[in-house]
Amino acid sequence: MGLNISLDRMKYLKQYFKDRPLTDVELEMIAQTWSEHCFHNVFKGDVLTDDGRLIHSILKTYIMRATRELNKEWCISVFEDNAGIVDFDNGYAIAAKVETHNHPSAVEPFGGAATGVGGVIRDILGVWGEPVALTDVLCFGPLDIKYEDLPPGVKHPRYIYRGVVAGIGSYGNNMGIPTVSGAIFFDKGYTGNVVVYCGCIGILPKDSYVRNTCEGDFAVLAGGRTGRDGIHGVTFASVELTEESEELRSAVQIPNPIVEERLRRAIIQIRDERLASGITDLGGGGLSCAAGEMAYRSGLGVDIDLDRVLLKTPDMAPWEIWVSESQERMLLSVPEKNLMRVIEIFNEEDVEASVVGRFVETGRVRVFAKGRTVCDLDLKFLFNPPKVTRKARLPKPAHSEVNLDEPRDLGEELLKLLSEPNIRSKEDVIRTYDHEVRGCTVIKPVYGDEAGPSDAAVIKPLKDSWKGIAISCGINPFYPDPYWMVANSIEEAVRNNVAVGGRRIALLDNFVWGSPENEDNMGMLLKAVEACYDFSKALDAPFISGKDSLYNESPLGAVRPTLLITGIGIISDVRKVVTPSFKEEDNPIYMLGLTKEELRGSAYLRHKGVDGGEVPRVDGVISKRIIDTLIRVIDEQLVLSCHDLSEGGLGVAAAEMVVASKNLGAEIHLRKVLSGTRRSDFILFSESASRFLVEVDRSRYKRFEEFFSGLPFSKIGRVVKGAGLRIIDLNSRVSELSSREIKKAWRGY
Amino acid sequence: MKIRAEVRLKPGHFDPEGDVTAKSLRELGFPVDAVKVGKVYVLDVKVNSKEEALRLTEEMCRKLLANPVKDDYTIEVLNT
Amino acid sequence: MKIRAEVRLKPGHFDPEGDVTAKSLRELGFPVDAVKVGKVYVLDVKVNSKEEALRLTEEMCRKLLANPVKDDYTIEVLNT
Amino acid sequence: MDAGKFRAIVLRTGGTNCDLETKIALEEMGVKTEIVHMNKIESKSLLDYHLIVFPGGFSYGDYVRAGAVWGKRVFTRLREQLEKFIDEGRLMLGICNGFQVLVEAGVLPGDGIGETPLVALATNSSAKYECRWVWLRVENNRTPFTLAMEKGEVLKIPIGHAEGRFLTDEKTLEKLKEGSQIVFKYVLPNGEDANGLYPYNPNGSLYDIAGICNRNGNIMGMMPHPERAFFGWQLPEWGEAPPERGDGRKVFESVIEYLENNIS
Ligand SMILES: Nc1ncnc2c1ncn2[C@@H]1O[C@H](COP(=O)(O)OP(=O)(O)O)[C@@H](O)[C@H]1O
Ligand SMILES: [Mg+2]
Repeated sequence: MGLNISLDRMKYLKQYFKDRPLTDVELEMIAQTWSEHCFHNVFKGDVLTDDGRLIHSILKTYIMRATRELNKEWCISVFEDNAGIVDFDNGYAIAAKVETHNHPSAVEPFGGAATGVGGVIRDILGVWGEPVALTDVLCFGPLDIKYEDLPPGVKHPRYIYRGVVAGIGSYGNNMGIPTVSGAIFFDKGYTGNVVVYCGCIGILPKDSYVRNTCEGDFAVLAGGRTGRDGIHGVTFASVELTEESEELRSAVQIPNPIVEERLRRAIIQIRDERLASGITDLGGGGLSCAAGEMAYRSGLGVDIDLDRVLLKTPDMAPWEIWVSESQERMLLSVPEKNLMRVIEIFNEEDVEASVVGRFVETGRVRVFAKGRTVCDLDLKFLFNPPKVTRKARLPKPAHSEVNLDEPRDLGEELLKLLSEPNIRSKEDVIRTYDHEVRGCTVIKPVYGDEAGPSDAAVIKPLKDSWKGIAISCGINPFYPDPYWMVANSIEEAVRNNVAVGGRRIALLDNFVWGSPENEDNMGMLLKAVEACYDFSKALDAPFISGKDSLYNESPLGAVRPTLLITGIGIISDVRKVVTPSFKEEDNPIYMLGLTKEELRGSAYLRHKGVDGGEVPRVDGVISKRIIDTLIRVIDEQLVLSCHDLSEGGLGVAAAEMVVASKNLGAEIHLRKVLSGTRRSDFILFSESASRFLVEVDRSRYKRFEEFFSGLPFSKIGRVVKGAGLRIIDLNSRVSELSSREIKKAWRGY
Repeated sequence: MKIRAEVRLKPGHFDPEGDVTAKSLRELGFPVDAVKVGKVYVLDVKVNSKEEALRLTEEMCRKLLANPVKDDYTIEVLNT
Repeated sequence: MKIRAEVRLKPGHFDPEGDVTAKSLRELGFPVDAVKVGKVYVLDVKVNSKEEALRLTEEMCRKLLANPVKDDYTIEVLNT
Repeated sequence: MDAGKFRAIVLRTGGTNCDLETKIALEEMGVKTEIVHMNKIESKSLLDYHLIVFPGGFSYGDYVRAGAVWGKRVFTRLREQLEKFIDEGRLMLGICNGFQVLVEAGVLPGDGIGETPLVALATNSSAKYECRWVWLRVENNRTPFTLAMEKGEVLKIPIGHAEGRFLTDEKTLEKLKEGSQIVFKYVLPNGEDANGLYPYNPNGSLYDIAGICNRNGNIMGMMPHPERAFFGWQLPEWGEAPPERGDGRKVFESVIEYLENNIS
């Protein structure tokens, strides 16, 4: 197993250490710290484009710049710590983080996914947050792929799917943190590279966010013991998965959620008693990264004695202890006067903890084992590796016509789409996750008795406040244009959030990409981050945290480039949330936004096996105005139900609202839809952005229309008695679908 | 044909379930040092030859019942 | 002393996990009729006599490892 | 009406995770409530409390069998106090994992602390964790936990468990019926028997049993989570505004009513 340090950097190391040899511990530490996973070389390095531009750090130039320019006073900590932190209410703040755990899940689906959840929970604990909700977004290969079509070393998607879903559920359920939001996709582009996103949202009193490690503070390592499991996880994260990956046994991490459950209790207690001066999780790179980072960001140095680390197996080499990625561990810095009480709290919760070192003024990281110094490195040197320059070839937009006959029966087409794996209800998975534990879930991931779709989950995290947190996501991996794919994903995350009444939305970006050594991948990545900047600005929604996972390659090639946008919004009063079920007969149904002939990559064309046309584009100005106005009419309580339009367009959105409703349905006139296309099927299935379906109180529709004057909107139908969906197409042909049929297609029962 | 497949964590992997079980047994007063927990599957395989049954079960273990990265498995025929 | 205790559902009891496993195996094309799932505990019991070890393990099964409403168990000594 | 004189203890151990919302429900009713870890139990006298709650969660990771480890440990360690507590007719409530604990400890449905369990809460017939709202019919409204309900009333309360399939032998089932020990049954939304129909009977429980009590009625265990259906806004859907309260609240209201009538 290699260290995965590039040749250039090896040369640099040789030069730097020409006077003495590097120890194995030092070399390992350098490899960990400089790994893509820990250091984000690509996002922090230089990019040279084929049109001659040199960009210093795409992270700073695009993602962080948007946040800086938006300059929101409610952003408390962004891009710095383990999680992003924004203001909430009553002196409390929200912490949010999303991670990927793709490689481990490909090798050991259950353990990989479970430890993904465990890891992101520790990121929240690592900013003193009490975890209150989890999210998961998963992308698999098609479940019906043939065994014979899989190259050696690639596990069947069905096996991965079963394991990943069970792993996610197991960890969250065991920890008693509700899993409230997520998505599942199936596509050939994920057969060799499963994608597992795990997110966690936490709550903390603002004044308990302490990051003040001082000279003389003790380094306390707590939680699970350190073992051989998970050695080289981070360097492993940036190698291509091949048949040999099976041999990378030591990278397998075994989840132990009850240890983390106890750890959480202890840490929240230590937080509430204000006993520690700093905290961080042990994730990639294990103790080496955690201790180094903590010292470096405090402007200090650290001395660590490996003999004091509690081990699972006694015969570990110093370098193994130093970089082990055993799960369920946290590192705290504790002032001497509080040490006894901290240890006592750990004891009370049955958590093992030991003092492994001390923070010192040296600016160096020194590691001792069996009385010998095994590592002595300058932290400035360690955290400033030579920059990496990547080349990017920008994608050329391809144009082609859509070649597809208009179908005879729109209703039949809609039913087919509703039962498509990417669109149909994920209820069978969602219900294996406890989404009610903690008793604070207001909008659940399945809505109401009919298990309809929810646009976003809403939780009420504080006992004494009616304020809620709306958690949404946006992800459109199927639009074959990285810029517009990202634009749509950002807008979708915002749309979903606003649809339930969310506002003041903060975003998290999580990239899953193929190798950055491939210039086309880099070109696509560049377009993607450009869109991040443009639409974060346009929609007034800053990024607060994120992560990139590059090098997702397998014998089947690169992963489908995928960006997950998570939206964290605020609900002013959870009793006023908006839901997707129709409320009363004869209320008008409005569509907000314009419907264009934008079907490239749409669920409809993919289902038909057709590629062509235009991908949906987002007009940031119109989008922002529609969204702002929608929030105002929600606050005026003019909106009785609302659903955002995304995959499958108007047809699927309307059908989903019918699913959510009990004895009500809808009548929709395609003629009344504001659109630039003359085909009924295109109107019904276009995936143009910035659109919502809204049911409005019929006695107050005039007021609603006043709000939207000057913006694209139209009354396209009404709520009807009796469950079902009636679509009247451009030629006045009527398609009638009963609610039974729709539910059967979408839910499967 | 009844086949018995037993799947257990490979040596060297830490077994949280075994750990909890051992601790509980000790607390109940039993002199137990360590416990490893595994799963047994008794499979009714519809083939006629023992060899074929073993071969198939081996494949089932590799593909579904065990993860070769972390699990060992043993297979035996129970009767004919 | 290493003892192996196997805990399995009593005959005639519905085994949801076994059913799901059987179904998955059939989906993968294996000719499997029925599957029963159980747990194995490999216990390191700190006593010197085989008889004592068996007696204690029996008691562990009765007190913790099995629920007599639904579980049967078998015990064997693995080595000395 | 001063519930403040009543005291409840919510026990927890590693892996317990519904203690806080249970405490919030009890405190909302005015009961003085403490959450106490097993590691600190020795500093408390259980006889200082009117109600012990074993809350939901995954005690000890649900390893071996859900509730088995904690059940054995707690009733071995605190046997004397707990026996006294039960004999005095004080109240003990097990919710979800807490129900599993009481069953595995042999406390339910027996008359004391049994050697071996008489019932089991086995793996759900779907073989999966199930998180969903179910409808319960009140079969016995004379227990301290159901006083404030009507017999035959239907409550809507969520479940969240992987091991909740109630199992027992014929004889024990007959005894449970005779002794009116079946407190809640899973039913259809209209209150008719579920007869095992999924998902109304979400786990395949024998005789649709969702909750039982001991002969004396002072100990009850139930798989559904009343504390998650306590406030109206916790319900899965509502019209324009959430109702004041959820059906789960009635369990806690009953406890208060009982204590008020029986404790001076
Ligand atoms: N691609 C990215 N986009 C936005 N923020 C990022 C990205 N990569 C890293 N960050 C920010 O940098 C911070 C530190 O990242 P990282 O070192 O990966 O944290 P950790 O190791 O705790 O997961 C994170 O909180 C995150 O906000
Ligand atoms: Mg971290």
